[in-house]
Amino acid sequence: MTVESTAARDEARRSSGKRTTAKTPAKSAKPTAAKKTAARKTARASAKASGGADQPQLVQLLTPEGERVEHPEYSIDLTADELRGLYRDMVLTRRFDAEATSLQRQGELGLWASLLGQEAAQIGSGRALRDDDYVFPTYREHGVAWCRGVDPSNLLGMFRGVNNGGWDPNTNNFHLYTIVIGSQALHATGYAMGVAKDGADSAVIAYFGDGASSQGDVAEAFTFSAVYNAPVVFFCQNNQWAISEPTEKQSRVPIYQRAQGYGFPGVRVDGNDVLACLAVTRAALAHARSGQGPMLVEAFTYRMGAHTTSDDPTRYRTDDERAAWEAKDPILRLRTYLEKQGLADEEFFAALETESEELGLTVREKIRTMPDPDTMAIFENAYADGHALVDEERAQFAEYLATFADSAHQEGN
Amino acid sequence: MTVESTAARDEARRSSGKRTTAKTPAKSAKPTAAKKTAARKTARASAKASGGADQPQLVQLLTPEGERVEHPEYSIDLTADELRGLYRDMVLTRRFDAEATSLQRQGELGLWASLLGQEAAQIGSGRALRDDDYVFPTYREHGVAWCRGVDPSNLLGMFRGVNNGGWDPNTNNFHLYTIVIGSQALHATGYAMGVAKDGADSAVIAYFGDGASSQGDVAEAFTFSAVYNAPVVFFCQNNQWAISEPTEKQSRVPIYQRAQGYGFPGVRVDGNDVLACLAVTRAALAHARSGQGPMLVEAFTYRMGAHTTSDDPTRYRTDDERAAWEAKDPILRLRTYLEKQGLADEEFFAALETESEELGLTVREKIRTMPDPDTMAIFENAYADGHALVDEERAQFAEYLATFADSAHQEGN
Amino acid sequence: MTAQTSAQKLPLAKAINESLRRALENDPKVLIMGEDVGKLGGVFRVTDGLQKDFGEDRVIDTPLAESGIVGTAIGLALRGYRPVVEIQFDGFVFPAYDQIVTQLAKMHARALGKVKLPVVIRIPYGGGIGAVEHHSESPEALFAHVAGLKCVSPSNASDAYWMMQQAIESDDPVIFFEPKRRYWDKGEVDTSAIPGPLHTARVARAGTDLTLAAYGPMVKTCLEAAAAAEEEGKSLEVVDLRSMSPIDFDTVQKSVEKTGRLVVVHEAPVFYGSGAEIAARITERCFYHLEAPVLRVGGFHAPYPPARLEEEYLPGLDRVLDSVDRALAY
Amino acid sequence: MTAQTSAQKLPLAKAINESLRRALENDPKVLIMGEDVGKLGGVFRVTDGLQKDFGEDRVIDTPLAESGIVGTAIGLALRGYRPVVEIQFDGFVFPAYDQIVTQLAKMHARALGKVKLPVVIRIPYGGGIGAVEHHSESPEALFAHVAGLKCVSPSNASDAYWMMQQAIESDDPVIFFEPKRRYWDKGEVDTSAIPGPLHTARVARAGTDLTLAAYGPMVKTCLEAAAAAEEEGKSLEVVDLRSMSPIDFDTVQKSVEKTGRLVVVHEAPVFYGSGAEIAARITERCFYHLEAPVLRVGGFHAPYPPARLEEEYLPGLDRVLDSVDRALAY
Ligand SMILES: Cc1ncc(C[n+]2csc(CCOP(=O)(O)OP(=O)(O)O)c2C)c(N)n1
Ligand SMILES: Cc1ncc(C[n+]2csc(CCOP(=O)(O)OP(=O)(O)O)c2C)c(N)n1
Ligand SMILES: [Mg+2]
Ligand SMILES: [Mg+2]
Repeated sequence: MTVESTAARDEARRSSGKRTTAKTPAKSAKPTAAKKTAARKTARASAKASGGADQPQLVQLLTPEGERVEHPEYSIDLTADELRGLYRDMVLTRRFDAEATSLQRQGELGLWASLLGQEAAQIGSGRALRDDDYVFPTYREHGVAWCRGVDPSNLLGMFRGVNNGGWDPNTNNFHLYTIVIGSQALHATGYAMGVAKDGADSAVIAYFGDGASSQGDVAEAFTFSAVYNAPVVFFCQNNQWAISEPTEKQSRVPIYQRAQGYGFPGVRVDGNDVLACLAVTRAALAHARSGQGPMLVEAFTYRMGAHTTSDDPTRYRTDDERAAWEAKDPILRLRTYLEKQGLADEEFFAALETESEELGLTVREKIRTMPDPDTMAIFENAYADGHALVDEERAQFAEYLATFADSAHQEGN
Repeated sequence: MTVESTAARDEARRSSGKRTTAKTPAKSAKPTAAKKTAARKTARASAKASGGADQPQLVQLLTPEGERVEHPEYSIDLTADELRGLYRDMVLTRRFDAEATSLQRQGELGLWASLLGQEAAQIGSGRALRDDDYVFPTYREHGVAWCRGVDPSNLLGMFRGVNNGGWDPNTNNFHLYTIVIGSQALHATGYAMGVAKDGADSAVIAYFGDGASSQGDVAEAFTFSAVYNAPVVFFCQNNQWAISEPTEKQSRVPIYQRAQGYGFPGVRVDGNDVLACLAVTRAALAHARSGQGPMLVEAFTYRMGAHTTSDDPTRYRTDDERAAWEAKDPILRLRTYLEKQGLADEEFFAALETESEELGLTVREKIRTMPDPDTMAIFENAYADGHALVDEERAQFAEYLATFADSAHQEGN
Repeated sequence: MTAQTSAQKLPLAKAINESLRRALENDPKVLIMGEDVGKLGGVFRVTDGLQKDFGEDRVIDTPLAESGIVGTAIGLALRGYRPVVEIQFDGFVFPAYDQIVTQLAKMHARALGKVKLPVVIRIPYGGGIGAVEHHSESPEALFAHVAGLKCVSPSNASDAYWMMQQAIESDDPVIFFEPKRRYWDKGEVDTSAIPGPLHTARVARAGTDLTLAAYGPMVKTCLEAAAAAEEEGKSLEVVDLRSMSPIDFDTVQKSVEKTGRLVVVHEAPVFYGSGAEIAARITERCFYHLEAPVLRVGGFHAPYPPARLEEEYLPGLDRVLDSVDRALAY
Repeated sequence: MTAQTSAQKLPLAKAINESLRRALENDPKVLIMGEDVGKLGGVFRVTDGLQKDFGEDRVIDTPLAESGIVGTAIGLALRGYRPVVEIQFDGFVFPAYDQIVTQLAKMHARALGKVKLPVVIRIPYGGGIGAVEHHSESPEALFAHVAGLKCVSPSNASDAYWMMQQAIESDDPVIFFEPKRRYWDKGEVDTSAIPGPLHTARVARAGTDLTLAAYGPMVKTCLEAAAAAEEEGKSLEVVDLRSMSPIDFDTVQKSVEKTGRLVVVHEAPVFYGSGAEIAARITERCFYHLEAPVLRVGGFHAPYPPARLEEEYLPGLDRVLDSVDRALAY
């Protein structure tokens, strides 16, 4: 359950395993339908109030104070090793993320979209996946990428501006980052339709944000996946902000409830509780695998930082809000639990600290030596089978560039 | 409540009346939230079965056998005059529709989209509207147009190919027919946002079909109307077919349930029961008017005819199905009721028969004398403020046409 | 000669149907998707009988949502399938435009070539069938401008058959514009003939005085114009472009170097249409050969008119010949 | 002279901000809509301070759904409002494309003129700011081809101010392309000067040897090229088109009749781009004046490259001058 355990994988992960409906473990394959909430007869004024006081029950297995609690529907039983693994994943992801943020400040990256605060949602869901499952991320799923074994420095290419996605999606079954909000939900659904056609028992997971829930594409993905009963899990990280817009600008009821209207279950999980995220996502994946179709998981979390390094959140939200969420930090609560239960010692934490620093250094080193693309890369991969005009333009441009080389050459003579 | 009572209206109907939340009648303003149905854990096989046996309870006030029944949430109390008015509306609408179908067969129209079977849904909802309310139809809302007082022959223009919509939307607060599926749901929502901004207490109604419910635009309309609490009623005529596709290809649960996930009420009404459609739509409009935001009404009905005159339903559905629905005919059941209750006599029915025939003749006459548009109409109304290129092309084309006139003229000399 | 035995006279729509059938037979990864493509066989019957023979798993009636259709086709392509998507009418492709332009067109490049997107999008397009609004559009320029897409349009049954085979075999997304008003036109289709490359133009009629360039539905119109012109003693060459992206400029250039004059004909509005691209590039390539400016005949800059006006709106014989005369008058 | 007192030096983005403010003040029916346009003032701060001063009812943060934004703007326009819609970046306009093309553009004609659609769609467009994918597109041809729309793009702060006033006053839908990489360029804005008509071009620099035509961000590039060329003894005239639909061909024609040569410059891919339309039409209008074919400089037929390559991809001084030399060599 560590990045090393998966990073080296090179083969395509497409499973040839056949779907075995009967195999599904009885417990985890039985996610509950979303809590039924009567459609609220909201008067105009109250339509704006939401996301606040009357929050529905979250699935939680680890409180902000680091207490293990039980949930009637979702349970989990992890070894100390596994728990430390999750902790390590979160710490290293956060470290990598911080490194990227500072690399942006130093001009090494043009932009960075930090996942700060969302480590539990990403590691919990990411670690629920099987190798043969397939992931469709947004642009912020650095923690999920980590779980899939994608080399973290590869994630930086697009933010540095050297490419639009620097990894082979099929090596780690981790699709490219998608920037056009919501569109990947349909790709995931189509991919899942293909999985079902193949008779495989893999599942597919589509990540998106609270803002994305408003896009027609996401709704259409709900429709298609329900109608075709596609094995896809929709994982919405509700970090409560879409750049400057709070979730009330996207919905007047909790987002997980959306699923019900499309005929599949939705559940809201504490997105800062890595154990709950793991348990709920596992159940949702099992649901998909066992031929029961899609499920929506809303991980209720918080974007601790700016939307991206270009954003200035002081213009639209208060520090109080952030402070309140700091108390619910996903890493802190697992550390408290590990310490209280004696599941990790000083040595573990110290070693992890060293590993973190090393990761930071490696990433920094890699980015600094990341080569700029060759100019002629402009014309590469526009088409798989070639295109006469591209060939013509490539040749003309090469000729044009050569005139400079020539004149430089002549001047040098 | 007759077409004559509204047809003559010429002024724009925009109400200046201010919204008066308190005024709403206590009973009708209290529509119920949709019946809660636990999200179904449908296995692959059962995902395909729907729309059949396990139908949810419909709101019904008049049974197929013509019996008045009560509903705990929706009630109606109409005078004999009003009941006869509804009957007359349905009969005349059906007559007009039949006339249009036969005009198409005779080559007077290029196409016709018949509403046969959907008269109750359209007349019930159409008669629930106030003059200052605004309607956004699809291409099949001939009965609603009738209620709004749009001259029926005007509806034929676009099917004859002489225009793309032959009426002034603001004369009858009835927008043009919209062909691109689902897009009008957003126009209705925007219009309703404007109504709210104006502080008016009008409501807006958007019609669409079961097929349309899959379009992203309809989902986005749900989102926008919920977030802005816009006074709009979404009226989905589920006629169980989108051309050749049954509703199971659009949703695995009844469509009215969609609303709940967006935070507003949805209700399913017997779409062949004009009384229930009237009562439910009135309640939904009152809901909107009183500042409670959108509501979704699913009128469960049946497309008795072909999708359009171009369609051949024998390719995809059986006669049995149609036969079963003939027993639920919306006109028949009201007639039975009127007769049994002695609310209409032979004279009434005979007079209506005559009126029907006259309507048919008038429409036939009007269509036969409907002039073809002037050739230069191609260039009219492309822009409101003009466009230099259009002017240039218009002039060139006129010149070009003149060369034919000239040569004809010269030959004539 | 086996070629003889496999030749048959088919309407253009049926030729596409046969081509789809062959693709479904040859490659289990080929899928057909769209609204009403199953039992109904599509509103133009282009997919007639395919669901019956290949099952609901391969010939898929989709929900009524074009973005969803193309978006899921992309996902299926990523999984290794080769979806052939039907858009019911030209005017209904726009809800899918975002998926086509920002995802389908760019994903191969985004992935540095690591994934392929062999998706064909079939669009019955153009006017002339007396239809209501949104059923007669010619939006090809809106796709040809977009890098990452290829756009083709057959003008006859044989090309329809073979170009569809080649489009499905292509590893790039292909927008396949089907000239709906020619669906019923019959032509000889030899299913064993080896066709030339997909994106090459074809001289459909040889001539010496002026070149007419067209594709899809307008090729027939141009051939008729050439026949009419012949009676007046003018020899027109007709080039069937077949592909709007890429465009086989070499074939056009060769023709124009011979004739010295070019008129481009398409149904789409002239303003920013494909004729502009052809005019600009051929003028550059043949600057010293052109005896007249390249003229364009096409739709006006106004929404497609109601059916009773489409005869006047669409380029017909007379308008083509008028431009021919204007070009010859230089 | 009152004109003097109302003149001020403003960055282009701020000039639009001031123009929007004035429109909100003058007409209670004007609304601002978009993602993050409220408290944040837009990601480029073009709507900065407007929600604070005009309230949430007039400056509206919308759900994250572009089709919804444009679709509801249409409804608001039907109710009598004049929405000014912001699309956050060029690459995100496509989910709204269907509403723009099939509804916004056609509704006035569909209604035989009975309804008006005074909707402005603001799109910060073009590259040069080192952004990630989808943030540097130049999709203007995809809108200019569509009848029913008007498309404009200012190149400087003063035009930005006035063209926005005029776009909002127009009863037609206007796609307002804002040259995002020039947002921070300052220029004199006289808020009391009476401007010329919205869709007229402007000779930005007079010259005699060759005409450069451009709009939006490329006008500055062309002016720089003209300055550089002057040092080499070449006199280039620069026409700032300002409007891509309609195009003021008269002004271009007049210039080309004088210079005999034309190079069109835009960031968008050349293939099927606006340069094609200009080349085709000007060649027709000036056939006997042109001493060289109209040449085009623009983007390549490949997806917009990652930021580290955009300098090479985008037309810059050198590529413009290379084409100038090629045109002059004829
Ligand atoms: C179609 C589209 N519209 C607008 C944007 C610009 N944009 C980028 S991220 C973002 C907010 C997304 O919010 P959310 O979905 O909640 O995800 P988060 O950033 O919070 O993870 C916006 C508006 C975009 N990328 N795509
Ligand atoms: C965007 C779009 N796609 C496809 C079509 C073609 N089309 C016209 S009607 C129709 C079926 C509509 O079904 P439904 O919404 O149930 O309405 P009904 O016709 O049953 O009243 C289709 C697919 C269209 N008009 N618009
Ligand atoms: Mg968010
Ligand atoms: Mg239907």
